[in-house]
Amino acid sequence: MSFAVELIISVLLIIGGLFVLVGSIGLLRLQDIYVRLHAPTKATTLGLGSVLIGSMVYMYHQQGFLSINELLITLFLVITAPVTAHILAKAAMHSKANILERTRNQHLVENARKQLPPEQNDQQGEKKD
Amino acid sequence: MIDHLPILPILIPMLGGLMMLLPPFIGVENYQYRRVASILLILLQVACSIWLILTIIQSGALVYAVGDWQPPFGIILYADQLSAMLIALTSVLGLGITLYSFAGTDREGKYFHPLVQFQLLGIYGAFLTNDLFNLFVFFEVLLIASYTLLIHGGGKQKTAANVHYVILNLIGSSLFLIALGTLYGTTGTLNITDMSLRITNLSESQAIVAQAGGSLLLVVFGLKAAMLPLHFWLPRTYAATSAPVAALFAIMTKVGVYCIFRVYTVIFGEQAGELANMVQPWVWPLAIASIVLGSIGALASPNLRTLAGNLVIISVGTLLISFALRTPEATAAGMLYLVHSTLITGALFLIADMIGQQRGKAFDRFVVARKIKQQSLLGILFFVAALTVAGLPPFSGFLGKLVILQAATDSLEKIWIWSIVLISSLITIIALSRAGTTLFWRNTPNRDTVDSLGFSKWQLCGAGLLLLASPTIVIFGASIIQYTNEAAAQLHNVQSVIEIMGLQEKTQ
Amino acid sequence: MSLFWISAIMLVGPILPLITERFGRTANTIFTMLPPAIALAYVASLVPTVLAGGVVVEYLQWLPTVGLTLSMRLDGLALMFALLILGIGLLIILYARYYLSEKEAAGRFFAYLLLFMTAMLSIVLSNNVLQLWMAWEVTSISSFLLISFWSSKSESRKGARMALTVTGAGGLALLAGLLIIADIVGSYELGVILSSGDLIREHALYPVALILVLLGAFTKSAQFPFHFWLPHAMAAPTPVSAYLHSATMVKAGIFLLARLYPVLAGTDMWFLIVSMTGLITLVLGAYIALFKHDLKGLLAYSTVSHLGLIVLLLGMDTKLAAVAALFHIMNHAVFKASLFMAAGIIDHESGTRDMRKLNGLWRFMPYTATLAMVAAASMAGVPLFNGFLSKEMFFAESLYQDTLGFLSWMIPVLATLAGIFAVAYSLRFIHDVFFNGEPVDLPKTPHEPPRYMKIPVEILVALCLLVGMFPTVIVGSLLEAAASSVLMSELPYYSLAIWHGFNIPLLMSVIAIFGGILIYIYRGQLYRFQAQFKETDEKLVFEGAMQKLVSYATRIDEKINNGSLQRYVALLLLFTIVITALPLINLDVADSNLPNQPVSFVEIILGIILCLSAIATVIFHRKRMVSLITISVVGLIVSVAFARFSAPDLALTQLAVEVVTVILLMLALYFLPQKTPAESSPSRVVRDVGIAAAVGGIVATINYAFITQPLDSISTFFLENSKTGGGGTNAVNVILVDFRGLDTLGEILVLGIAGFGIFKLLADVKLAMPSANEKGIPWSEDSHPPILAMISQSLLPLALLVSFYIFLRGHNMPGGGFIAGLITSVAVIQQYIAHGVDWIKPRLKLNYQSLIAWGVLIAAFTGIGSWIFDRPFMTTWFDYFQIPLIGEIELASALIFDLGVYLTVVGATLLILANLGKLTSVYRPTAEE
Amino acid sequence: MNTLSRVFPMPVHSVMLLIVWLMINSSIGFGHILLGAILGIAIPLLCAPLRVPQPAIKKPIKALLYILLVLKDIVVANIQVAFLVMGPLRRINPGFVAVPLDLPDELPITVLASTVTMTPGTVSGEVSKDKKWLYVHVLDMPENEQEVIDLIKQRYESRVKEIFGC
Amino acid sequence: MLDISIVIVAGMLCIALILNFWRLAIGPHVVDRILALDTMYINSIALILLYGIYNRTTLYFEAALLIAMLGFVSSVAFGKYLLRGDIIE
Amino acid sequence: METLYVVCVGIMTFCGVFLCLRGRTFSVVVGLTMLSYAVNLFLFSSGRLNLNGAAILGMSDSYADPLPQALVLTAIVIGFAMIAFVVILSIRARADLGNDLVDGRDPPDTNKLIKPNRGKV
Ligand code: NA
Ligand code: NA
Repeated sequence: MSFAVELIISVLLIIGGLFVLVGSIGLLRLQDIYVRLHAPTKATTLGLGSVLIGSMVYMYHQQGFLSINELLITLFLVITAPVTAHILAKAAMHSKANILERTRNQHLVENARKQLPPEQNDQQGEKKD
Repeated sequence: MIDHLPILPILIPMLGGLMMLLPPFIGVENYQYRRVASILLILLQVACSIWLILTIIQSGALVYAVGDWQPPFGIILYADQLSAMLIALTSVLGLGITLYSFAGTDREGKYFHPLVQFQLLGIYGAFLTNDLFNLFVFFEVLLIASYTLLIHGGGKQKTAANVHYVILNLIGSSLFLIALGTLYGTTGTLNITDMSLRITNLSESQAIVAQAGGSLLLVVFGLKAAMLPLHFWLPRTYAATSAPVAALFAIMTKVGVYCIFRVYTVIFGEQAGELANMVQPWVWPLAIASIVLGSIGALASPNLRTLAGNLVIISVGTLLISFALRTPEATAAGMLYLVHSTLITGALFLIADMIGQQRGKAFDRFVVARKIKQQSLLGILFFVAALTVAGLPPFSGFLGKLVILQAATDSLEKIWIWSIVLISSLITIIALSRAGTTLFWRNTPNRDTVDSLGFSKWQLCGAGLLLLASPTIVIFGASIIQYTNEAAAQLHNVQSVIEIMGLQEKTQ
Repeated sequence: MSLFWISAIMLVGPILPLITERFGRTANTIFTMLPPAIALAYVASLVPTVLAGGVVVEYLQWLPTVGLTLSMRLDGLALMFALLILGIGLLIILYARYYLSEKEAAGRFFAYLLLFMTAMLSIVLSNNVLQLWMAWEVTSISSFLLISFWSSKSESRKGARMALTVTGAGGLALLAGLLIIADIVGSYELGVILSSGDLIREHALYPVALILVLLGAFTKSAQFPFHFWLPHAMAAPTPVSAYLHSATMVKAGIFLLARLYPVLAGTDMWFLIVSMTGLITLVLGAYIALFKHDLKGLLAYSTVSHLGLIVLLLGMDTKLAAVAALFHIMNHAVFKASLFMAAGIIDHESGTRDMRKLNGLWRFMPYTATLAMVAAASMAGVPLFNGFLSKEMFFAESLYQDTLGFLSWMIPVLATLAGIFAVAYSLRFIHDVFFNGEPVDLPKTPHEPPRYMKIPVEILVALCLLVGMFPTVIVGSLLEAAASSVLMSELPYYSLAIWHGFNIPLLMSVIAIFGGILIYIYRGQLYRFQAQFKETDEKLVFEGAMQKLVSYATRIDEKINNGSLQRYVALLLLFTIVITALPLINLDVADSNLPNQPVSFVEIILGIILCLSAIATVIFHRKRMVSLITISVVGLIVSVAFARFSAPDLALTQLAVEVVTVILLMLALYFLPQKTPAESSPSRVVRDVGIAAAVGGIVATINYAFITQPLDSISTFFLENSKTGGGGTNAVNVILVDFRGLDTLGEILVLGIAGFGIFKLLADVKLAMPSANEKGIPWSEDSHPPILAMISQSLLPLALLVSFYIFLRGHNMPGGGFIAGLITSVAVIQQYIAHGVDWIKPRLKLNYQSLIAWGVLIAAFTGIGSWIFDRPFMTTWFDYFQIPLIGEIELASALIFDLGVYLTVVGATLLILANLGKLTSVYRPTAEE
Repeated sequence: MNTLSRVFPMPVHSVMLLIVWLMINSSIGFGHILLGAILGIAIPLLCAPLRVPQPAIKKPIKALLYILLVLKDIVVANIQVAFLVMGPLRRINPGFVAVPLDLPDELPITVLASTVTMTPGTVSGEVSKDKKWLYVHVLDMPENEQEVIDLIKQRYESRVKEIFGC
Repeated sequence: MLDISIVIVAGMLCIALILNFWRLAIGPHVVDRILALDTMYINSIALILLYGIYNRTTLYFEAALLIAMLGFVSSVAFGKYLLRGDIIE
Repeated sequence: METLYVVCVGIMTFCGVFLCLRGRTFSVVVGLTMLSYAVNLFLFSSGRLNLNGAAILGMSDSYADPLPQALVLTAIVIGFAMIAFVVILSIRARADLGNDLVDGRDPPDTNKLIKPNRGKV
């Protein structure tokens, strides 16, 4: 295996590892559930993506053909990750999870919970247009 | 042409049970089809088991290598006289309860007949297999079927009892797997016969580990057998479930007892070196304790079904005594007793149901209640069953108890066994006479028996069939005793099994 | 004809009255009498043989291996008893025909009576002790039926139960005793046993055997302290009492003593126990009889007393005493039967048995009174009646006793005392009933009974007189034959003459008669004296004892069987700990030869997380949702571990199963409380931690003990034959579908049955559905978020494709039918989650039940297919084919088997999950069959 | 046409499945193409009853470009988020916004919501019942929240609209 | 070099897993825990892939694929439970 | 490695057993699940631990023992069936008996100070 290939793979893997780690750090550090939702769903997709590409490159080099199984995993993740986040955000809003105090437009949560448009039940809310 | 006889007891109920889940057998309206099918199936099983017995008597124990993989590698079915006898016993019991269920039990919920078939399958499999893990699988088959049958008909008592039964047995299954892992991890085989060879070659420390594994198996089998202190599930379970199911369960404890006999005779038997007869010191006191506690439970029973359940515990204790003696003679005695006690306790559960359904709300509880409608016929049935269970002549119970008493050889054994067996007999007599006089003779003054239904002819058929076993055993006692003697000798002759399976040279 | 015919005829006997009941009472009676009559005739035909000293012995093979060779023996003793049983039995039947009212079920009564008679006859004719014991127990059982004949009466039931319990207990002791004797001798045959007297008496177990046998005999014969059951057996119809307490039931014990006399008697122990028991019973019974106001009560205690007399005689150390005993057996049977019948007539005709009411009946029934007087005189031992003869012999023998050493004088004194009482109560029986003023409040106006009812009494009374006057002529030879079979040696000289001159026995008789008259005259004082003692009702005492026994049992049972699963589980585990820890104590864990494999930080960290999440599951177990999340972590890491340890198939399976399980648990959580209240006491927690730690420790120890040792296992065979024999490179899969296919077949069957079982469980379940979560927030109204529905829908084809892929490669690479099935199921479940049952149900027309059935059937039929090729069940087939354009492909029967697995898994998983989901929908399962 | 749509209820899916089949088998042998084709036909047929009809992709090229755009945004924004997460937390100013939607069907809305979630810094939390509003949580909200709304509407929603031709 | 970087990345992943577990343990909200679990699924996929590279085998791809698929289903089920209580209705 | 493995098995067994001893059906079910995980690991290890030796012929030099793997697979499936049954049974018990106590009634050691919440949620 040439140094270059090894380097590419190593860099990809380390980038992936870093993003995964950052996502997890975020998960632990960030202060409320909504904010925390951002960390893993984003950082992990890129992190895992890098690892997957690294793996693909490696397997290509090993076996001589492009093993695209990794793409399938990516496909799954890309399709599913947003839904997971969406459902979890819904769940957090539904169960009235604590919101960081300085979060703006907190009143929207109540409307969102009830799946109502923002203007209903909401006189003092800012206009969006 | 290969003789596929040994696998038939497994395949017939399996295929039959499955087919009953498909058209044209499914659907509320097609219950008659299911009944015809199940009666044919069960008769086929009875015929098959008799054929099996005859074949084995003629040409010795049968070995069937499933998948054509020879021992010790593949799963081996091993049908000797003991297995064949137990299969025949189970199928006769199955016939009795199937007939009985036609009175209406089979229509109280879904899947009754298929589940009975699966239950029978699991039991047959446990009797046939010579592979420890396969035994686990068949245990699970019979367990899941029993869990399901237990709740047949629904009701609070059944649910409550089932919770206990299922959870205890799930823990038991976990222990079974731990035991299997331990035994495979030390001996490197699963075939029971092969294991008996390998267990002698273990290093000292591995032998200790294998002993721990073997001890765990005793917990597992003891739980199935309702050996003290693992018997708690039994009285409540048997009392709660519908009569044919309880009657069918009469064989379930015997599966545990059978496994104790098989495993601790073949794997940890005489020839096992340091591990020879390792559980015997445990079984002795536990067997006696089972009888004592069963007797106390029998006296304390508030209803006939609980009483019958406690009688099952006594019978298990008695069987374990026959195991603890560790002689072929004692094993033979145990086998005879096993056949008798299974059929009769089964019959007793059915009779309890028949009595109960004519006593209104009191059912089979020992309280003053309205007069039983068909007093004389039920009275005769109960009377015969009670005499048999109590071990009084001229019925089979007497014979069963007698052979156990005779199996004790040294005087210490005699003192223990005789006193414990005879005192438990006395307590059984006391409990059953109290039960009988209350159930049949203590009636409320008003004699309205209008709304209580008479039993159906199916019920009479089922209970009668099982009860008939008692005089049959007495009349054909000589040949049955000869058979059990041969079966016991065959069980204890581990060397011959090793030869039949051709295992000796492979390991040496 | 053979003796077995007697048994055969008598065994058929009980059926006859049941059949002939409909033909009227008389026909019924005649048919009932038929079997005993035939038997009697046959026995009578053998009388000459036996009297000539012959012993008729016959054999029939039955269960030789357990010592049950059926064997009959007719010797003098047996003959005497057989004649009594059959003769008196016939009279009783005739008597009962008139005694029973028209309403009563005479057929049943006669059936019981014949059953009893058969059993009794079998006892005396047995030549095998086991056979004897069987018959012995049948007498207990049939007497239970007879005593409880009037079952609606509480005293009948209690009396019957008491008799059964006492005699049943004795019977069991007897069995043990007989087994010991048979063990000593090495045979169950009476002939052998009777000739081994010395062997038995010298054996170390002789005392045990003796005591056990005596327990049997004494309980049956109502000897002190077991005498209490007999008076309460009087609740039976009088014919029963007349039969059971004169000639049969109670005499069975006596018969046994006589039968085993040659082998058991002759030791000090025998004489001491038997004679003392007899003496006490004799005096006590006679004394109590004095105070009974009930006619049958008086007779009952008199019976107890006379039985004591016979036992005492058998316990005396002289041969003459034994002869006297046999003679008294006959005499007592005759006069007591007639007295009971007379009492029955009185009861029948006047409606009461209370002697305080019965007075002056002479006026109403002089004939019956005459008969009764004769019998009573016999009972009192008045000369010229048969009772006198044997009592005289008894008095004579009592003088020659030295068993009690310097206290031996007590025996004749007490014997005379008992004789005094006997005269007194006999006198009372006559005077208080037939004279003594006018009757008081009788329910009926008494009159003479029907003609034929008196015949049996007449016959017996005539016998009393005849034997009393011409003893030698009537019974001489019979007694001689009986005595010689009991003594089994030269008979002593004795004379059955009425007059032996003036001697001490005669003096004792005279004292007895006059003393008795005096006591009867001054009975008032005696009653007053006795009245200071509280009379105890043995029935109440016995029932009380039984109640106490039951309540003790109930208390113990409730304490042990307290219905707490927690306790049962704890006991199960404690037992496990004890039984496995003990062998492990000897284990030297340090003794391991496999080097530890290197461990990297990844594994350590995963291990820590695994353990922490397991512990977290415990800590959070009361927050159920959280514990589900933590156990998911456990499942995840376990599957990663499987991957790490070279088990990709397991990793896949574990993952899929874990997710399905968690979904299932979540479904369940909806219907269960979402939190567990804290309710375990600290001590309970400590206990449970202890148990759990012990189990965990043992499991870990065992695991370590073998995991560090080399293993020589059978699995090299699987690796070697996986490709060549099973046609697949994935050895695990080949084991599943080929080497151990039967396991897999069983496994999918379990899964299928579980599906059906769950379907049953869910039928008609009635559950409260929470409308809000545990914090009280109502559920979201968005039941099916559209975004989720969209994504799930697009995932389904992909998931199916993956599952097909996994299925197909299973034989050679990780995968297989099971995992594929789970993936398919999960994908379908995802659709259920996203769209709901109401939406899916009309669209997805899969019958999960059939799917399971077909799945297992396919797997099973794949196995059966090998029969065509004459191979055992489940022998697999595979081959490689070159197909143009495609190349080499492999076809294997295992793939069809795996298809069965796949279908079953899909069917079962969906049956379970979808039906659980359906609970809240209109498609909820119903209980209909 | 009718027959064709009955055999190929989801032609795009069919092709996709074939490709994926070849991908996971890492082979383009004839056998696999044949099998893949069969699966490509069979699986959509099996799934057809469980499908909610949705507007088809009208402009596949635009869709491809859209994917690339989103991928680029993911990479860029991921780095931004990473810095935000690792830096002092005081700098994060979260907030909610309600984005008005002009998309009629569920599939486009799903695509948009997913894009919003995939691109770092925003998570779509809820869609109002009338499908007119998308509630979004923003990790670091600019002073003027309209910027976020505009970004979502112009950068993504308009493109999604185009792709689905609505 | 590759082996070293694999070790480094494995270390990162392990730290990430510990952090996830920490969040899972402290909560405070159930959604936090679900999110942590979901992240652990993703991290495990990375770990398994890394293991595959390390051992030069493709045997574990399916495991990774399955985690991706099943992790999604279980997270969604958890979320649905919080929303509706009844996950299949 | 072996020590670590064994410790994990032991701790999981401990946790599973402890939960099985609780008084509520749900805890018991979770305990049984945990116990079955532990047992599966235990049974698996009876073929010893083997790194990088998946029993796929031609993929490695030394193969892990495939037999315990097959056994564990069977055990997992059976365990799943059983757990599923007991889960549904606990639902049935709640419906029939009105509570989720394994004993069907209050355990004797119930701390009465803390009122069990047994109303409909
Ligand atoms: Na009077
Ligand atoms: Na639902």
